[in-house]
Amino acid sequence: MIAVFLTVLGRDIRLAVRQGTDSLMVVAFFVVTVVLFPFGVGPESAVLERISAGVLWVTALLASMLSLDRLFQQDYEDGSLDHLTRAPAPLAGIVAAKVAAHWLTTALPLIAAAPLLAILLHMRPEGFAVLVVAMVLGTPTLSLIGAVGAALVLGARRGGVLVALLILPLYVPVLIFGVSAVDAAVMGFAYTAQIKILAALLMASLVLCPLATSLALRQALE
Amino acid sequence: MIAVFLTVLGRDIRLAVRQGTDSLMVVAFFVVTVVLFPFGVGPESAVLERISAGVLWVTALLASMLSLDRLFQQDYEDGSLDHLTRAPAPLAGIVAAKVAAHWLTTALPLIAAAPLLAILLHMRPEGFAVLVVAMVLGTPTLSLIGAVGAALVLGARRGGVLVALLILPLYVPVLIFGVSAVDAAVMGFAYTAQIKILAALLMASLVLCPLATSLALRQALE
Amino acid sequence: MCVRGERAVFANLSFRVEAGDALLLVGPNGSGKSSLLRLMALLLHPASGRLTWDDRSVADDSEAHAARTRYVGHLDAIKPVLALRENVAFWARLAGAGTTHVDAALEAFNLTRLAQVPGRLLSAGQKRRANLARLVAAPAPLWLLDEPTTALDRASIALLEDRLARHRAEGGMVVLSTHQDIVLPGARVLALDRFAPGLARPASARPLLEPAS
Amino acid sequence: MCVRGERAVFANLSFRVEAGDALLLVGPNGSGKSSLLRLMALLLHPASGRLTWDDRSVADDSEAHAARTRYVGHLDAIKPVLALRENVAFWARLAGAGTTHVDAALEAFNLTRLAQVPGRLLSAGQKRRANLARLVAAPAPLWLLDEPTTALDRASIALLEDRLARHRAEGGMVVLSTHQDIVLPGARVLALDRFAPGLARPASARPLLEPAS
Amino acid sequence: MLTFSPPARFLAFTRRLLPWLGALTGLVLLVGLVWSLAYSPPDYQQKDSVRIMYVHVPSAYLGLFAYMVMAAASAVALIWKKPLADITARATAPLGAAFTFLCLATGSLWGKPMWGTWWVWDARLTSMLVLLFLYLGYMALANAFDDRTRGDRAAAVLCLVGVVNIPIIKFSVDWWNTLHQPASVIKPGGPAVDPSILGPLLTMILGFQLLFITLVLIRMQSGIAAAQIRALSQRT
Ligand code: HEM
Ligand SMILES: Nc1ncnc2c1ncn2[C@@H]1O[C@H](COP(=O)(O)OP(=O)(O)OP(=O)(O)O)[C@@H](O)[C@H]1O
Ligand SMILES: Nc1ncnc2c1ncn2[C@@H]1O[C@H](COP(=O)(O)OP(=O)(O)OP(=O)(O)O)[C@@H](O)[C@H]1O
Ligand SMILES: [Mg+2]
Ligand SMILES: [Mg+2]
Repeated sequence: MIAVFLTVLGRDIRLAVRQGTDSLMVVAFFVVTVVLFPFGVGPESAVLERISAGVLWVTALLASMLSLDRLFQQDYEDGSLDHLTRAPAPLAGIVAAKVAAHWLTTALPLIAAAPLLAILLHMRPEGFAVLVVAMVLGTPTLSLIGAVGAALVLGARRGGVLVALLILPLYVPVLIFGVSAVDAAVMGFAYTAQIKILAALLMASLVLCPLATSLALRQALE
Repeated sequence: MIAVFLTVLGRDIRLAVRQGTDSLMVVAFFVVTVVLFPFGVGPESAVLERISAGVLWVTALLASMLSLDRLFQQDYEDGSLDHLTRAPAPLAGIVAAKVAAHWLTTALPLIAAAPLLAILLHMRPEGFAVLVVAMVLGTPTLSLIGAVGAALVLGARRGGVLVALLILPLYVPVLIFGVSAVDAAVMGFAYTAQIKILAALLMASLVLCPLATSLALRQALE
Repeated sequence: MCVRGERAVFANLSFRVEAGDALLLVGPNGSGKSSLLRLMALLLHPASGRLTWDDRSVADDSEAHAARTRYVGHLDAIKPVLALRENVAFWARLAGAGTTHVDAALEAFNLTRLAQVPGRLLSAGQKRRANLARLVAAPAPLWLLDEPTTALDRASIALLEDRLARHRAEGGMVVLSTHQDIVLPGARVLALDRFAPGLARPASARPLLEPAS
Repeated sequence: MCVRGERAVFANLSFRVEAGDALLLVGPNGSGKSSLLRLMALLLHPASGRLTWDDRSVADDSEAHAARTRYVGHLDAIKPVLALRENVAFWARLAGAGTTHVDAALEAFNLTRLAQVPGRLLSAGQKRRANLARLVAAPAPLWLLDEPTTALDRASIALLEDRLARHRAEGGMVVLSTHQDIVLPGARVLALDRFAPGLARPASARPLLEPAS
Repeated sequence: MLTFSPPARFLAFTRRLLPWLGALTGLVLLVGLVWSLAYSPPDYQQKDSVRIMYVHVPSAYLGLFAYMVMAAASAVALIWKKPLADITARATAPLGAAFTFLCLATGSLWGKPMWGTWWVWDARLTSMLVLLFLYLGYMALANAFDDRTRGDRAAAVLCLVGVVNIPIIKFSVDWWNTLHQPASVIKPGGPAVDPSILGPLLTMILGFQLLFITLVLIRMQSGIAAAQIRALSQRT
């Protein structure tokens, strides 16, 4: 079980690193989209500061969703998924390994880029640390929920947009508490409650999502 | 030439209608993403009003980009593109027909949904008409530019997110003038200059983009 | 009975495979060869009827069944950015067999020379051989092979036939579908088109398996 | 000379095809059969050398050349949501031939019964026949066929051979690549592996075309 | 056989030129640095932070210049299909991106003491940021294909599309910024150019220009070598 987990984790990280530009690209999407907002709402720093946490989180949501949309796609198309589901280990463990590899190679760089973008959006420096902590707790939840969606739409013709629909509403709790933690920190209020809720959401999805995902994957192969 | 244009246009519209959910999906992505913003920036109507035009345009940009990313993908994968490039008519015309079909089936519903979302974001009613006009002029430009990107990434390893990095920076002018037309209308200023510029951008891309796209498509088949 | 896309593909089918046996699935396109193999690999579930192994239903312990069968489908599951050996080694490790047999497996399908070549540079036949090498790299008693000779040239088909014979001599079982000719001494033939559910006479009234001609 | 992916595939190749001729391209995987056909269809551009038609370079008027050639590649270009007849009719209209020959084309490849079936329910062989039906639905003098017999059963191959003979009798030309056997009376054979650029002796010194054995 | 045979003369020429060019670059940069850091006067208002300008302005200029070189090379590559042009374009892109990034970074560092913030959405700054994205898009696309020539050509088309768009983006960003004139932002009014500043500045620009040429030539040499290795390794 552990061995299978590590085997799949290692292989997926290796694939991501060899394919090279993938994780960079997700960061690039994140950065470019965030930068679009000043063009949209104008350059006034007061407005930008007010919406900075919201824009960062919404964009992180979109970036996570877009990069997840192909989490199982390649394995499905090249037949690897047939064999992954037939490994002598629970499929949920294999799913967890794939999600972990994906998070390490895409969400982690994204979190590293977040403070820089926060500067561009004139967020007050008090928010930076909490932003990073909230993202470290929130993005794995996004990845886990996204994996369910990615598995559900396997084989669907218009994968990308469909996934968006299925999973964006599920992202809302993460969004709300992620933003409110940062806002509280910026305004000097307590933010531990929000952080705890983010941690609880993570725990819950860690238990439920891999199971739901493995169910969806088996259906996709029928 | 006209006959070929109409043949391709008819076929692509028929494909979109038969595949059914596609255009609904783009609208749904648009709606869901816009609705995320009140969760992200908080429910205060003053803030939402201030950023409404920007959010609507940025989201329209993303929706356009996401749905375009597969404009040529299916035809490329199933071999149709080989035959489309060999039709006895300029490839640029065929590209124009495909873009037109895509715009009719995705951007048009999106424009119809925009005023509704503007209400959700507390935009002042003075902006609605200009928003629709600006979108009618701006979204075809987005589709045309996006088609170039979609053609460029054919066969690339990470289509989805890559196309974003390529074309989002090129979308900036449409975004700026689209937003500023709406803002001007809301504030009671003249907005004809912006509308004229949007029209000029559309003309320019109508001439250049199909050519660039057909160049990129021929390269993709080599 | 097997239902795909709301349409019954075959029904009233019943057979058993003993140690050392080979079963050849034939029939025109769409008769359900691939479906039957995926059923046996537990990638599909029968609409009715059941699969047993040593008289116990395999659905009860699907992990154990997965461990004792190897499935080779139409798709080769070769990652373009991994070297050929890395590809085979990953599948061997995942099947719990470790990497001890990997080099022997590459040797068996004449792939040693290509071990370090990344998957994307392999031709269709080379990929197929890498897929088949998994059979040797992670041994299992029952092989389920769906048109394994696709894209293989004559020499490679001979290597495969050789492996099949050796596997059966060691008590292994093979179920194999094909449109092409393949040498499988003593294999029984199952013509799936006889079990299409639209047929007037119940298909089970006919002889089920016949010796290969 | 033809260069693919920074690598020369064949060079020093020269041949001509007359009305009524058939040219059979053979050679192992990767020898450049598909590349040559795509070159002739103007989907690829030669790194050096040129293609002529009636002594005029085809690159000068690529639209006219596209109109007088039909290309059948590995991919069938069948849309899953369109009925088989809609698929064929679209390609016929696009080629400028209208839809007058469509029904005859379906008949020719025994597809009339499937005319209203959507593409996604077709088997591989049926899709391939629909792809071939374009040849009849939109007539053109030169047919470029890349392994047209893939996925076809014997009866369908016979239908294709029949069509090929009729096309040549009417003065049409055929260039065809294959790994399988196909009956093409009087066809000349071009073995592409002889023109791989690595060869020591200049390939053009050898006999270029030889009658089919 | 080699499908890529670079003009032998080009290789021989650069091989002879490079040591001299490298030495000259080092010399000019050294003079420029010493002059600008030690001998040019500090600004009466900005103190020593004005010295950032001697890196900031040359890198801004080269960030723009490199895109023009890349675009010219892309046009040549598309029209005349010269492999050397593809190699030039690929060699230029990371350098242009690096100079653009350097301009942004130094400007940002300068902005903190001058404007009290790392970043403002000023028109010139913003269009420089978009230029950086265009570079990144170019590089991502060029490397997104298994087949290298395919990446070359797709990137060349993108680069030319970008050339058409850069003036439009620049113009629209100017418009955007003047429309929403922000109150809090101090415009980067250029200090009156005094000869004591102009001298070291021009020297540094020349030094950066030479550095750019040297680096492009080095990168082209290694690009040619890589193409030859690929051609050899695929012969088997
Ligand atoms: C991230 C921030 C900044 C960026 C992206 C930036 C960008 C640029 C660019 C692109 C140029 C070149 C213009 C040309 O060659 O046509 C330039 C020149 C210049 N910048 Fe900046 N800049 C930034 C911050 C600053 C700051 C903080 C100052 C100082 C107050 C400054 C002062 C100058 C001066 C004096 C010049 C040269 C004179 C001129 O052309 O006006 N810049 N900058
Ligand atoms: N994923 C699927 N969904 C719905 N129907 C399917 C699916 N896959 C196959 N079918 C249908 O099931 C039937 C049996 O298909 P199967 O692939 O098992 O046939 P086969 O004997 O393997 O044919 P071939 O010789 O082409 O490999 C066919 O009619 C096919 O159209
Ligand atoms: N798109 C491509 N990019 C780069 N190289 C390619 C591409 N397509 C084919 N090649 C290479 O060109 C060579 C010739 O390929 P081609 O497909 O023409 O061979 P073929 O004779 O048709 O082989 P097969 O019998 O497998 O169909 C092969 O070495 C192949 O690897
Ligand atoms: Mg099958
Ligand atoms: Mg071929």
